[in-house]
Amino acid sequence: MQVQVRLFATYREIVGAGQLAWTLRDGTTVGQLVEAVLAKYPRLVGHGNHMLLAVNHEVVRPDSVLMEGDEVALLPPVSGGA
Amino acid sequence: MQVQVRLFATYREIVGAGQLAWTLRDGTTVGQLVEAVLAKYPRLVGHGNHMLLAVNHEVVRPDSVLMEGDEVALLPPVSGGA
Amino acid sequence: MIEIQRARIDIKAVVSSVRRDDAGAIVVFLGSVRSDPEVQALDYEVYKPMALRTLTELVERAKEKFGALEMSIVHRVGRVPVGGDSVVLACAAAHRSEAFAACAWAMDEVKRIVPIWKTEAGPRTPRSRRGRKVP
Amino acid sequence: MIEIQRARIDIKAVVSSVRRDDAGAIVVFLGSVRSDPEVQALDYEVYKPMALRTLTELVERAKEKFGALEMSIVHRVGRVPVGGDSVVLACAAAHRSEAFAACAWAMDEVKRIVPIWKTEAGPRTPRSRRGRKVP
Repeated sequence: MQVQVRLFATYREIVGAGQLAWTLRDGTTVGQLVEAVLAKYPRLVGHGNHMLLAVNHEVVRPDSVLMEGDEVALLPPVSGGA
Repeated sequence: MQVQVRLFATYREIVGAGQLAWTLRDGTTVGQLVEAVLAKYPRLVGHGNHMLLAVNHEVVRPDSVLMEGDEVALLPPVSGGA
Repeated sequence: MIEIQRARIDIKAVVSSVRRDDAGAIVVFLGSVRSDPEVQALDYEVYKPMALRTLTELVERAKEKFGALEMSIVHRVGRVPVGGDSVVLACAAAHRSEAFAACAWAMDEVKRIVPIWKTEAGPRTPRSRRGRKVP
Repeated sequence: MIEIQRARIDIKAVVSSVRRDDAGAIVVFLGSVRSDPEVQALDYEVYKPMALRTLTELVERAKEKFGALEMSIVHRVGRVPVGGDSVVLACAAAHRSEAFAACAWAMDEVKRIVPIWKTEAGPRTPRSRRGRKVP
């Protein structure tokens, strides 16, 4: 199955792209996907502890199982406001 | 000596005037003036406990001694805002 | 900006009056006349010179106490209809916690010490209609 | 009113959007870009569908938690210059304590959970001038 991985702010800059199409086996969890992304982009590794994960615009835990077509977002700590 | 007595809101309505010229002996305190005003307008008496006193736009204690030309204000509890 | 006025309050002008380049946060309070079956408007009476003095001192205390950078207070007098703003208070500070604290404190002080009094102006509807109000 | 927009924020429109006849108090928060020798503007990036969803949920929670009657939040994206408002949040409630509490809480939540990120846009002055900054 395929999912879309969205990257923002620092993560987008490190990876050099805001969106990646990622092919996964059925049953893959968000946590497993993140491990695969970190393996491919090792400069993200230092940020892993502060990463928030969202699927289809909702925060999820790493053990959530992904589905075909999901939009997975890797979110750095937010800093809205002024 | 003469002072001006200013009355507001409920007090003004009770007395029927917002300003009274009042003649006093030298050395009269604000508290003594208030007693004289209450004696003349007994319907004010029930309000005496909540009355705030100001002389020349500044809150004072009842033992403040008045001077010629002072503006003494008898203030009901305030209720600004909405 | 400290004003006691009969005219409607220009919110944008009050906000602009507290803007500073070193202020990251502005908190504004608007106090409006709430609708009530018995009330069509509020009439505000003021002891103006004392109110202006009290408001000026209050702003200085807010700056000392909370580190507020600027504060403006505008209060209406005379008749204010339901939905109208009786008071607008704006406070600028470096950070939002100071701006919120100073604005809330100052509004409490306005209601506690500033010589302004309100009285309710009743409805214009005939007395016979007022019996419909549920107690 | 919940908006994520590039355009300047119209404060009066945000305030008007929360007005209700039964609201006696409106508290407005404006977050502005502070001047800093190293910063000329802030660039805001947003994950828009998630931000809109988070803001909508946040407004509902503010209503439940504090009894707020109405709440509007407008956040800018893209470049916001020094002195510009990045965010305007307005909250209407029956009484001022609820309006202050809901507005302050909601602004904390915006900074905690809404997927918006800022980066500093440095000065256009030549690098050689930047050494003047006192450490």
